[in-house]
Amino acid sequence: MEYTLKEMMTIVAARQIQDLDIVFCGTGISMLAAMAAKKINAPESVIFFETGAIDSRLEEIPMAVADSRVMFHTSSNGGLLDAFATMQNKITGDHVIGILGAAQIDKFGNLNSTVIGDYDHPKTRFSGSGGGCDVASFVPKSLIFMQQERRKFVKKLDYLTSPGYLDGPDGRTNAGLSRGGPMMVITNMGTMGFDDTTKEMYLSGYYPGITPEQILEKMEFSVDVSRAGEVAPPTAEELRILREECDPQGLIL
Amino acid sequence: MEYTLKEMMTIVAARQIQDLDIVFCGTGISMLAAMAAKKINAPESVIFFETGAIDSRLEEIPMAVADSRVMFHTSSNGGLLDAFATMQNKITGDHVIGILGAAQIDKFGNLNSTVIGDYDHPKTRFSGSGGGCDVASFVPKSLIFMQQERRKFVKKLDYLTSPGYLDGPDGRTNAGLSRGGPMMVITNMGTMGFDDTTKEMYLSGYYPGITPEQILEKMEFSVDVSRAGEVAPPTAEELRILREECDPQGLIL
Amino acid sequence: MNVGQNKVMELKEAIATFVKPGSHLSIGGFTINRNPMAAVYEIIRQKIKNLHLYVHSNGQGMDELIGAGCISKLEIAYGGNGKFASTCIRFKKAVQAGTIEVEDYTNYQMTLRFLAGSMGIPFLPTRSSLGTDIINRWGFSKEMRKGSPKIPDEKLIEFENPFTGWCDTQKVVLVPAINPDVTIIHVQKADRSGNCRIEGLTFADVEQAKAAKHLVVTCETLCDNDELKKESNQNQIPFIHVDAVVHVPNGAFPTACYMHYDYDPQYLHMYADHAKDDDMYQAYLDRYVYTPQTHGALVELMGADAMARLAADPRTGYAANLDRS
Amino acid sequence: MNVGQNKVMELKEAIATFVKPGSHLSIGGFTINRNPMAAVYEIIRQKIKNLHLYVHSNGQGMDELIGAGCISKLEIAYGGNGKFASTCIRFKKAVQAGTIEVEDYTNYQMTLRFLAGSMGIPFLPTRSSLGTDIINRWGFSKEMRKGSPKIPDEKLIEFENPFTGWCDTQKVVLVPAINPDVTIIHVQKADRSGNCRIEGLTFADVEQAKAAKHLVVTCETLCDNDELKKESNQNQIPFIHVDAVVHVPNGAFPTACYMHYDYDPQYLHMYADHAKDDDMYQAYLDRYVYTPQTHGALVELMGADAMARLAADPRTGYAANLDRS
Repeated sequence: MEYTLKEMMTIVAARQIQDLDIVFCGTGISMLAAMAAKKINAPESVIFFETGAIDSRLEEIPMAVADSRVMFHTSSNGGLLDAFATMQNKITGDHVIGILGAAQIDKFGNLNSTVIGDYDHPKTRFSGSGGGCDVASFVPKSLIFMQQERRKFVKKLDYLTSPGYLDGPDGRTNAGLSRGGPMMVITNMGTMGFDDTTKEMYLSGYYPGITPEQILEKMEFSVDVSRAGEVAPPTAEELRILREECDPQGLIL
Repeated sequence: MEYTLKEMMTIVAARQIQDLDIVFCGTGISMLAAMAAKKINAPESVIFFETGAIDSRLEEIPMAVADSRVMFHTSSNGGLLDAFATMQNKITGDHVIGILGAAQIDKFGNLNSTVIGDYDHPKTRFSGSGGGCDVASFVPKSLIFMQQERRKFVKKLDYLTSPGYLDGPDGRTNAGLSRGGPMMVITNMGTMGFDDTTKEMYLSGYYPGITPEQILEKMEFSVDVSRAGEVAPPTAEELRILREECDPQGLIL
Repeated sequence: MNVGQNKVMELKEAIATFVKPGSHLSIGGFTINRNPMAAVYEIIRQKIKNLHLYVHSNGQGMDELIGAGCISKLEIAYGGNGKFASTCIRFKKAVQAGTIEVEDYTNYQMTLRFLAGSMGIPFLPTRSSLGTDIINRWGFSKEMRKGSPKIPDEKLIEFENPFTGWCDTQKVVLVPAINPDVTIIHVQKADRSGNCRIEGLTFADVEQAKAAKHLVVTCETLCDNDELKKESNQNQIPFIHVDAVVHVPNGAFPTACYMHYDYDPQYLHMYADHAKDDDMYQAYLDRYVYTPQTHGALVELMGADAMARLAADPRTGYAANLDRS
Repeated sequence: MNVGQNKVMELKEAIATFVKPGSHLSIGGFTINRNPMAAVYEIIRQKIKNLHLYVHSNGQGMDELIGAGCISKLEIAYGGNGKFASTCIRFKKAVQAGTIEVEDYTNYQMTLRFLAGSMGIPFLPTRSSLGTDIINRWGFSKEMRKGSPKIPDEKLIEFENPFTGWCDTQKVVLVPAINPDVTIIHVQKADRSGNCRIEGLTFADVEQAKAAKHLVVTCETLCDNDELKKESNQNQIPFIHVDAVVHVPNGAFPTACYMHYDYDPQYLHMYADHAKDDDMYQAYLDRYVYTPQTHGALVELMGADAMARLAADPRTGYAANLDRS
C-alpha cells in the first residue's frame, strides 16, 4: 500500500506510545502521532498540551497547541503552570512521553530551535524554545522528529535550546536534570536510538527502500549502524485510521 | 445610649477603615468591624479572607473564615495562594489593612498566638499563626484587638508569632520585611498607637469612664500616656447599624 | 496518581489501601468546611496509628485524628475551629501533654509547601515570618530530621535575595516542599476516572492533591465521565492525579460542604464539650465513630430532621437562618 | 490595580492612559488564541514606540507590534503562529536585522516569572534549562541590565538546592520576577468593576494580569456587576487588579476566542504573505490597521459573511468544519 514519508514518520512515532502514557504534544505531526496512537495502539494514553488542556476530545485537528479545538471536552482547562508542573513533578512527570522537533540535533540528542549562526547576530532566527526545553528537561523519555539533512544533524549546535544527554552519560545528572532524555529520533529516512552506555546516537532503523549509507550521507557526524534493521511500513489499517479518522481534512498529512 | 465594650471596640476599629481599603479579616470581632465599616463609613472598602474569598456578600455572619457564608456572591472564589499573594504583592498589598488578635503583645506590637511557657513543653498551646504571621509580614498597616490584661501586654513574648516592629525602628527593614507594621491596638479599655520615631507603643485613647492609669495597671510594661484623649463613644446610628444590620442574631456581640 | 479510567472504590478499601501505619498524610478543607470527615472517621475505625499529618488551618478533621490517637507528628499552621473552639481542644491537650510532636508554620507557608510539592521543586520563597520565632524555633530536632528521609533537614532557610534588591526584596524565607504519601480531600463532584470539581473556595486542596503520591477523593456526587468534561473549566483536578474515587454523600459532615449542606453547630458544640474530658471523649468516640461503622450510619444516627436543617439553600449555598448559637 | 467600582473606558482612552512610550508591556493569549488584538491595533495606531514586551508563546499580537515598529526590547519563549507561521515572520526579520533586542526564556520560565511577579517575590525556582544555552547565553548585556532599574541584573541564576537533595534535586535555576507596567488581556466576560471570566484555557493570562502595575481588560461581553458574582467560581481575576474595562466585541480577531469565534485562517494566511515583504507589509498596515481606525471598522471591513463563518459552534466552542487549508 502506498504511503508518504510523513505518514511513515507519524505511525513510527505512534507505535512508541503505550497505554497509560501521558503524551506531551506540539503542533503538526507530533499532535497527529499522539492522535493516531490513541486510535490505533494505545487507547488509554492521555494527550496533553503545554497550554493546559488535558485529555481533549480532538474532533478536528488543532493548528496550534492553543487552538480552541484542544479546549473541547477536556478533563480540565488549566494553564501553562498546570501543564509544566505535571511534567516537573516526578509523580506524574515519570509517566510523560514528550514529542519534540528542532532545527538542529547533535549526537547526544541535544536540540537547537533558536538560531542558526551567531546568537547575537543570527543568520536565521527560529521560534525559540517554547515549552521544548521545559519538556526535554523534565520528562523521562521523548521522541524527536527531524528532517534528515546534513545541516540539521550537526557536530556542534549553534545554540543548545533543549537538553538531550548534554555531553554524555553523566551529562544530565551533572547538570542537575532528572534522569531520562531522548529515546528515539524519527526522520524521513529512518530512526535513531541512544546507546544505553555512551548515550550516543545510533541508527536503529531505516525505512523500506532506504539504506543506512544514504542516511549517513545526510548527517554531519557518523553513527553506529550495526544495530539497524528495516522498519515495518504502516499497515493498511494504520493508514486507514490515520487518514480517515485522524486527519480527514488533510491539514497535516 | 448604652453600649458594651465589645461594641465600642468594633466601632473604634471600623472607624479606622477607609474607602478603597482592602480589609483582611479574621473570625469574630474583626469580621464584624469590617462589616460595620462597610455599612457605616467606608462603603467602598473591600472585605477579603485568607481562604480566598474576596468582596463576599455577607448576608449572615460567618463563624470562621472558611464558613460557606464567605463564598456567596464573591468577586472570585480562589484559595489561600490567591489571598496571600494579594498581600505579599505590593501592588495590591499596599492597599490592605489587616485586623489581627493575639494572646500576647509587646511594646513593639509583636504578637504571640502560639504558646505560653516553654515552646517545647508549653503550659498553654494556642491555635498558632494561621495567616496572622503572613498578614503581619506583608501588609503596610494593621489593627490589633487585645484584651487589656497584664499577662497579655508583656515585656517579653513567650513566642514571637507575628512581626510588629520587631526590636524597634529598623527592625522590619533589617529583618527583610516590607515597611509598615501595626497602626493601632484596640482593647476593651482604650487604644494604643506606635510612635513614628521609636515605634514604641503609646496610649492614644481611653474609653469614657476609664483612666490612663487604669490601663497602665493592666500592662506589664509602661507606655507614654501624654498623647491620650478620650475616645468618642459609638453614636446611636453606629450602634443601630452594628446591632440590626451586622449581627442581628447576636452571634458575636 | 493513576492514569487509568475507573477508580471507584468503597471507603473502607480506599483507606486500607492507601493509608498505612506511619504514612505521611494530608487532609483537605479548612477549619469547619469541607474536611474529608468520612475518611477521617474510617481511619479512626481502622485504628491506623503513627500518622505524620500535614495541614494548614485545619480544625475538625485534624482534631478528631489526634483525639483518637492516630497522629504522632503534625506540621500545621493553625489548629482552631472558628467560634466552636478558638483552639482545637484535643490538639491543645495533645501538644500540652507532649503526646504529639508539632512543627509550626504559617498558613501561606504550608500552602506554598504543598504548591512546591505539586510543582516538583524542592522549595519556594516568601517574605512571610522574617524576624519571627517561626524561623527561630524548631519543633522537630535536627537529629530527628536527619534520621528521616521523608522530612527535609531544615525547617526553613533564611536566604539573601540573589537578584540583588529585585522586587524590593533583600531577604526571603525558603519553605521546603511536601509530597505526602497520601492526600484525602472531599469534593462536591467527581467522575469515575477521578476528574474533580470543587464548588466554592478551593482552600489549598488542589495543591495538596497534586503534591501527593496517592490521592483519595471522596465526593458528594459521583458523575458519569462525560458530564464533568462538558464544563471542564470548572474542574480543578484532572483524573491523572487521582488513585481512588469514593462516593460518600454527606462526606464532610459535621463540617460544611458548599451548595450541599452547612456545618452542624449542634454537633460541633457537642464535640467541643466532650473533647474537654478524656472519659467523655471516649464516650463520644464510641457513640459517634466506632458504633456507626459507616458514615451513612452516622448520618442515620443524626436523623433526617437534623440533616434537613443543614441542607444548603440553593441561592446562597449554605443553610440560611440556621440556628448557630 | 484600582479598588474602585466603575472602570469602563473607551479603548482609545485606555491605551493612551496606560501604555506610554517606553512602557514595559505584557499581552495575554497564546499564538493564535485570545490575543488582545483590538488593543494591539490601537497601540499601533497611536504609534506608541520603544515598548519593552514580555510574552511567553505569543504569535499574532507580538508579531504585529514588532512589524509596526512599536517594540525595542522583547523577552519571549516562542515566536510562532502554529501552522500559519512556524516562526513569526516580522519577529524573525527584526531579530535577524538586529532592530530589536531579545532575551530568550522557556515557556515555563516566562510563566513562572509572571507568577513570581503576581506573588510579590523576586524569583521562583525550576529545573528547566539546566545545562543549556538558555542559561549560558544572554541577549541583554550585563551593562544594559545594570543600567536599567526596571530589569534585573541577571537573566537567570543557577543555584545549589540548599535543602540538600530534597525532592531529589541538586540544582535549580532561579528565574526573576516580572512586574510589567501594564498587562493587556482579552477575556470573554468582564463586569464594570473589572471582575473577569475566561472561558477555556487561561494560558498565563491570570499570572500576567496579577503581576502588572496596571491591567487593561478588553472583553467580548460587558456584564452587570451582579451577573458574574452569581457564579464567582468561574471568575479568575477579581476586580481589584483591574484598571480599565473596555468592551470590544471580536476583540481577539483575527485570533480565536473560545466559545465566541475561531481564528481566521484567511486573514492569518494573508498576513503571513504580506509579512514576507516590507512594502507589502506597509500596505497591510495601511489597509487593515491604520485605515479602519477602530476595531469595529476592521470587523466591518471583513464583512458579515466572513465573520459569520468564524462563529463558534456552541457545543464545541470553535467553528466546526471551518475551511482552514
